Amino acid sequence: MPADFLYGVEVVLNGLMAGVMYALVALGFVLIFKASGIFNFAQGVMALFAALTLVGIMQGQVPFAHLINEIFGTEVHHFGWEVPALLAILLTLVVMIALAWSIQKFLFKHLVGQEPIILFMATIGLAYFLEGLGDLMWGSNIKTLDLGLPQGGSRWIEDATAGLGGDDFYGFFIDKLDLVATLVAIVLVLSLIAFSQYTKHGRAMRAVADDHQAALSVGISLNFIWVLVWSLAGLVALVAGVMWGAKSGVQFSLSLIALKALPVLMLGGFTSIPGAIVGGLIIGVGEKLFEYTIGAPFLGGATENWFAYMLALMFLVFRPQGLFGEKIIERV
Amino acid sequence: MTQAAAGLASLPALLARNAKLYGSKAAYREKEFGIWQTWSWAQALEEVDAIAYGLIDLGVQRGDCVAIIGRNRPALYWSGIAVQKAGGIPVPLYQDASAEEVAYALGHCNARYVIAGDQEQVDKVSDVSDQLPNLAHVIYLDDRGMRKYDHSKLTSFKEIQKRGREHGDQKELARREAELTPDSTCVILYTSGTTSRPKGVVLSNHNVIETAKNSSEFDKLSNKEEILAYLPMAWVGDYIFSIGQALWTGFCVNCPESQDTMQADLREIGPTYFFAPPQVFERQLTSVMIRMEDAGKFKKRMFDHYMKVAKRVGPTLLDGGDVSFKDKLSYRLGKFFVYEPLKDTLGLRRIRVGYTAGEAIGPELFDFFRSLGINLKQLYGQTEATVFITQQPDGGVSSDTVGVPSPGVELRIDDSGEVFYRSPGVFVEYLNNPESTASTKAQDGWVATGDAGFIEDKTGQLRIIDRVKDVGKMADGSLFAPKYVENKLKFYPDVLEAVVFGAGRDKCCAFINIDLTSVGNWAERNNIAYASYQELSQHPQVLDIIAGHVNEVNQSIAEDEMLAGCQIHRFLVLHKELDADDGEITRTRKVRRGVIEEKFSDLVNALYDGSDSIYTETEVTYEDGRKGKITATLEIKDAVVVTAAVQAA
Amino acid sequence: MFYREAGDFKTSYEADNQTFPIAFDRYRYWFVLAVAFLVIPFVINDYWANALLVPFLIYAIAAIGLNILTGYCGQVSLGTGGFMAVGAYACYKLMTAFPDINILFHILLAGGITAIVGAAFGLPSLRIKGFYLAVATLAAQFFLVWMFNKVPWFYNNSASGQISAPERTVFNVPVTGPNTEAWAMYLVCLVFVTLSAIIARNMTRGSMGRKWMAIRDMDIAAEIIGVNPLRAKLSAFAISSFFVGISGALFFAVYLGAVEVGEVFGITKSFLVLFMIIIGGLGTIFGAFAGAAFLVCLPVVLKLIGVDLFGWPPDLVAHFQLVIVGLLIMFFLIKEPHGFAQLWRVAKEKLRLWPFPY
Amino acid sequence: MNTPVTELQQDNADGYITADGRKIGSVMMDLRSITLRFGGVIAIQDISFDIRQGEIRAIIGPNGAGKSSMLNVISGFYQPQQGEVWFLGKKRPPLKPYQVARQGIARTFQNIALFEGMTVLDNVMTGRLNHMKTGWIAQSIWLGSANKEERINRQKVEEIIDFLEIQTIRKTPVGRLPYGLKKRVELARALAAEPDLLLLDEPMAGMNVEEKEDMSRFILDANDEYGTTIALIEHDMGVVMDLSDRVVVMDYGRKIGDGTPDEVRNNEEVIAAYLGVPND
Repeated sequence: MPADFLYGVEVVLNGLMAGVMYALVALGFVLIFKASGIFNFAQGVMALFAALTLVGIMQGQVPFAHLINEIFGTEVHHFGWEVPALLAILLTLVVMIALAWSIQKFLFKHLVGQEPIILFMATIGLAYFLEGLGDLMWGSNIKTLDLGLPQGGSRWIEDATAGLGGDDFYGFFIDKLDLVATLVAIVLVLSLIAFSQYTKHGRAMRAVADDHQAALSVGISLNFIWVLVWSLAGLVALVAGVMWGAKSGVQFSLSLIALKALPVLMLGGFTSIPGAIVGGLIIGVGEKLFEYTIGAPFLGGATENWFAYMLALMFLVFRPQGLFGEKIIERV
Repeated sequence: MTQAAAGLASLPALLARNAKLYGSKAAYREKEFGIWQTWSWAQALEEVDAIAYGLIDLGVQRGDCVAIIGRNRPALYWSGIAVQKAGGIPVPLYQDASAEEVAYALGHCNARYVIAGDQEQVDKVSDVSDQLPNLAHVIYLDDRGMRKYDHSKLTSFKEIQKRGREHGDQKELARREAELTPDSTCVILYTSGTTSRPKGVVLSNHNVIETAKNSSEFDKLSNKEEILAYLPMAWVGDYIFSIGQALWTGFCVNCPESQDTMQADLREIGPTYFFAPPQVFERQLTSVMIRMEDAGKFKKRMFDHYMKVAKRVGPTLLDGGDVSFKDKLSYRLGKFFVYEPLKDTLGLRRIRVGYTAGEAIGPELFDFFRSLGINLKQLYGQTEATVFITQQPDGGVSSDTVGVPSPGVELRIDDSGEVFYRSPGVFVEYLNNPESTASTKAQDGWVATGDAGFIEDKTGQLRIIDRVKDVGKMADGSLFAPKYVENKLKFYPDVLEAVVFGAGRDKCCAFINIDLTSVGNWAERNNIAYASYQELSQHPQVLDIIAGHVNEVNQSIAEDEMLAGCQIHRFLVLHKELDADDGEITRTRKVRRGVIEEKFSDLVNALYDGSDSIYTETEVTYEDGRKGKITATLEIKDAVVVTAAVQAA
Repeated sequence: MFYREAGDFKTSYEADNQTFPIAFDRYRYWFVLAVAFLVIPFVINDYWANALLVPFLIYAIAAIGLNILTGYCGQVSLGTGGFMAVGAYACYKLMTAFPDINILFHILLAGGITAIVGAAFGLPSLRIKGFYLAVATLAAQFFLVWMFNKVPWFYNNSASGQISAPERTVFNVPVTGPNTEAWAMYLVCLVFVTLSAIIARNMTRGSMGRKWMAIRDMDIAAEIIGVNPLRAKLSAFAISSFFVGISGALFFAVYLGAVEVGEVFGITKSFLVLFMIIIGGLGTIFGAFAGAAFLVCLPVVLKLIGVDLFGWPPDLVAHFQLVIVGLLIMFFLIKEPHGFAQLWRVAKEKLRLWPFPY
Repeated sequence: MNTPVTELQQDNADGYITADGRKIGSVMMDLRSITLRFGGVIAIQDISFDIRQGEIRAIIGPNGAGKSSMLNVISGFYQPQQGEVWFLGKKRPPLKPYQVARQGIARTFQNIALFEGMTVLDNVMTGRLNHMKTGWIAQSIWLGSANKEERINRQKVEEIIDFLEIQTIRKTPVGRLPYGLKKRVELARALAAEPDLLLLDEPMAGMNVEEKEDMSRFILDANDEYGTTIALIEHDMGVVMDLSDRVVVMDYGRKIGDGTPDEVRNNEEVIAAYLGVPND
């Protein structure tokens, strides 16, 4: 097989793995949007916040150290202990759930019945708040997140596939971390679907998504469901944060993965879980391929920044209802 | 004739003068299509001419009476002038008059033409047209809904003006205008007779122009004034203000969009010269109080505080009196925080001169508006005098007198206490009614007002007690002045009307009408439920409140030796509002004592035979003219009467 | 303080639908203008100009622009930053290409070019609605920024990849370039703001504005009474972008002087301007100003308190700023979703009826 | 029944005089065997009828009879799969709703479709949009032309405001108005367009007797004063019979009756369709 084709395949594989990550983040959006009609722009920052918190806990940082030191002139930084990864993750999860609860209690409870645009703006405000809060608590310096996940290219795959091409093909280079991430993501996606399909709360969630009034009338507590979805979104954010954090360090840019998820949503629709997944994969593959075939050679690279959007845009212009939406019939 | 010399013999002459002097200045405005449509004096002249030509073209002859009926609109004011210009005689009628009343007036002056405001008025006229053989043609102003009517004796105002503009006969019009003299009839106004059928008061150009001139000078009115013309056009007051004085001084007459937008339009225009009968101020005060009820704590406290201040020092300051610096200061603050904004929202902020007349005004009411810094004054007048008999000069104002004789007016009080006057405004005659003309107007020009009163020594101002014929004697021969007592009662917002009986009897008793707005509001705030006016009127708590008022009135009457006998011993609250449609009061809301006394004779007897409640049936007329019966059992209450002994003690 | 409206009546439709029908408001408006033009230029100094006034004025223009699109026509856009960049780069190219044409024309032209670009990116709005459109406009944001980064022609191949404004003068007074004086900067922006506000107001009170609002309130009904949706939306995009472009040009040429597109016109700009119109009040010109003023002053005030008062390190204050901005936005959305404009409207109603409650 | 144009011209000649002496003119809108489907559902099945100049034409029928769909076809909101729409003697090509509006067809909606964010005045002014032509430059600097145009159209609008007696709410945001008034404002907006043909979709739905009387009066006056041709859907039989000159009766997407109120009243099929549902 010709080498460039195989490299192309490699690109596709990488694209798929990236796509899974996108899908994961997109899922965070979809969960909340379905259940509460809120377009949660803060999803990305939540991921950042989660990662920051995780690192902080693991390294036993003192929250708000800067602030405290500034105000009381102290010099506290660390408690001087280290927390094992798993426990830290659990603690972080608790934090995220607490966060979800307070978001519902202090913000959206007061915004019930507002127009979507207002809710959207509120989440942008929330994004600002969380970003600032994260920095205040843990400092804004770049942190490395080491959960002892395997790093670096996978020799095994490389050797295994080297034979496929000619001499100038050294086999697929695939980062172990990506593999792990992909696996985790897949697991999480599947379990989320399973949750919403087969558990009581999951069904309640879908009921709310379909019709608030009806859900209320059968005695489902909207408030609880909303806290639930925000918590799930927190979980998704945590996982996404961990994976990206582990890959490229925990820093502000991490929050930008949210922007990655938006075109996915346009493609797959704000309310469709399968849409989010398929959309994610399409975007992932699409942008990697485009960059590989056109972007890097002819356009000076870095086309990932916008290609996904253009793709989604083009797509929507010809199919406004998105991938899985059914045709909209306008009535007077 | 002074104006004859000045070439101002008639209203058309005045109009011509204004068109020359003030040409482009605003003369008339009307709120229509969302903005104040405006006509300059020059335009007004053009419009009037168009109408006059049109009328002549239509066949109006010298001396023809042309009735004008509708709400206040520039076109109708112009018509008034145009008719005279065309040699006819304008006869404005009350727009809320019933068909019969209209029929009577039209028949009495045997009008040949009618200029009607809208479909409603046209219908009214056509309903009775069969009783009016001489009625030649009807002109309507608002052509909404008129399309389907038979137009053989019906023409639209626009059409008339169009014809006038197209083929108006210049010479003829010029000739007719030239014939107008100060003595030619200017207008015929029908007085709403309290007792008898309405009389047609004939006023000459001389009457109108002279009084307009004198009164304008009395208050230094300039052509900068803005007035809101909202009172019935058939009422002499409106005629003098919106036509007489407007033409004389050349100020601007503004007509509201409709009855129910009057308040809003009042605010927009913000008149500088304002006239209103007490009821209008009454209504405004009530609405102020009601609206403030719902205001926030802070606002309410501030309002109450500064209203106290105003009550204390306001009137004094208005009369140029002097008060302590502290008071002056807090009045200033009050002015900034309350009075000015309040006046502004009511539309009274720009008032330079304001008058109230038609009836006595309550001291609280009167002082409330004066304390805000509104130069509100009283005047005393009647149709026969072209309004002005006495009026209060700036600085010489009080609520219980009606002022000094207007310029050019002589006053005389005969020993029976009746007030007589002689003035340039004295009317020519009652139309086709020589005997009542003779009975009211003596050869030497002195006219009997039919009111009893006296000149207050300290102020030199006239003070009216009551109608002479109503000032009767009680059984024990003491003086009986019901109106005087009734007014005192009516000064309470809760009391809409009161009728006191006692002529030739041993004691006074009264009917009382509660004011639904005020009492109803009170009920609401004390969440007292009521299904009907009747139920509310008989509610025990309401009766107690009224009783309280009656007692207070008795107190104040008792202070006056002459009238102490008029204290109310027993009273009842009527189960229905006295209504012009039932002929119980006149269109200008004057009580028809006689009618009431015999209509409710059973109640009157009950008052005197000591029974403490009475069942009664009453016939009422609904707005749509249908008649019906209402029944009720009325409770009769005893009032506390202050005896002379107590007084002495 | 309290309104005086008695005697303030209208005798013509012109008078009735003028921008400030109430005389009292009119006086206030003239007063503000007078102060802005006749007083401030003489007292202004660099700090006030750079920290507050100039950014305020420029953001006000951008906010007016976005408000036309989002507030009046109901099309949410997150591409403001990108369009500002278009304005900036267009202005840069024009300045450098035609040095001897007056800068003011360049700025206007830059607006025009942005209008075209904006209209182009507005095309999808016919098929795409609501959030989908909002996200779609992000495409503009990212694509444009990327393009200005990657295509050397736009920054005349300068090594740094930045663009920096050469000196240009108006009446021989430098208004761009390093030795521009504060008052000159201020006046240029002020003129543009005033014109923008007046033009925007005129457009929104006429038939155009009604078309936009009709589309915003109920697009189907609008179409059935004869509004061509495509033209209405595109015109909104174009005109909105025109103002945004002008603000971008001013931001680059007059205010900053040198620009690195990624950090100056990044997505945060888009959000900032969006916040301005939301907090200020959608669908009002006043809102654009109020919002701009608020969000320009806020960080300055915070910095004053944090750095100069408490003596904290700037980065800490910066973090705080994020937190507080976030909180304020959320607080506002909860307390008054219709922004300052609504607060003002309510207050005004109260003052007009004073002392009555209704 | 595809009548050739020639036959239509003959039509133009006649017309009729109503009981109250109004002259009804030639055919203005001619709908020829219209069929409309949504996917499998047939909303309208081969329906033909005409609307004459100056007449008040009612379309009645039980719920789901396809009345509103019919109105939507006329106003160009739906494109029928089969059939022709002839307007003012010409065959109408498939048009967008706004193009139909510009041909002089205005309408109101069953569930009010006002612009909640604007005042009554602005809402009615939107009705004039098709009469306002000044370009954006003129508007942006409020040149004489824009100003003049605004004034002229405002005058027109004010006449209609006066005609429908909504002066007092002129500057009120429609959001605050009660239902009955909203309906009236919507009518005002439609009338402001000075349409040749006015479509009213249940103008009296959900009104009390008084409001219905007012509305009927306005409809008659509009037809009378402005000579507007009116096609209306209404449930209230009494109202329809009083108002309309001719009535089309639909049931399950088919036409089951067409003629004067009396004719329709005595039509068995109609009676059948309405048995059990006298007033709805």
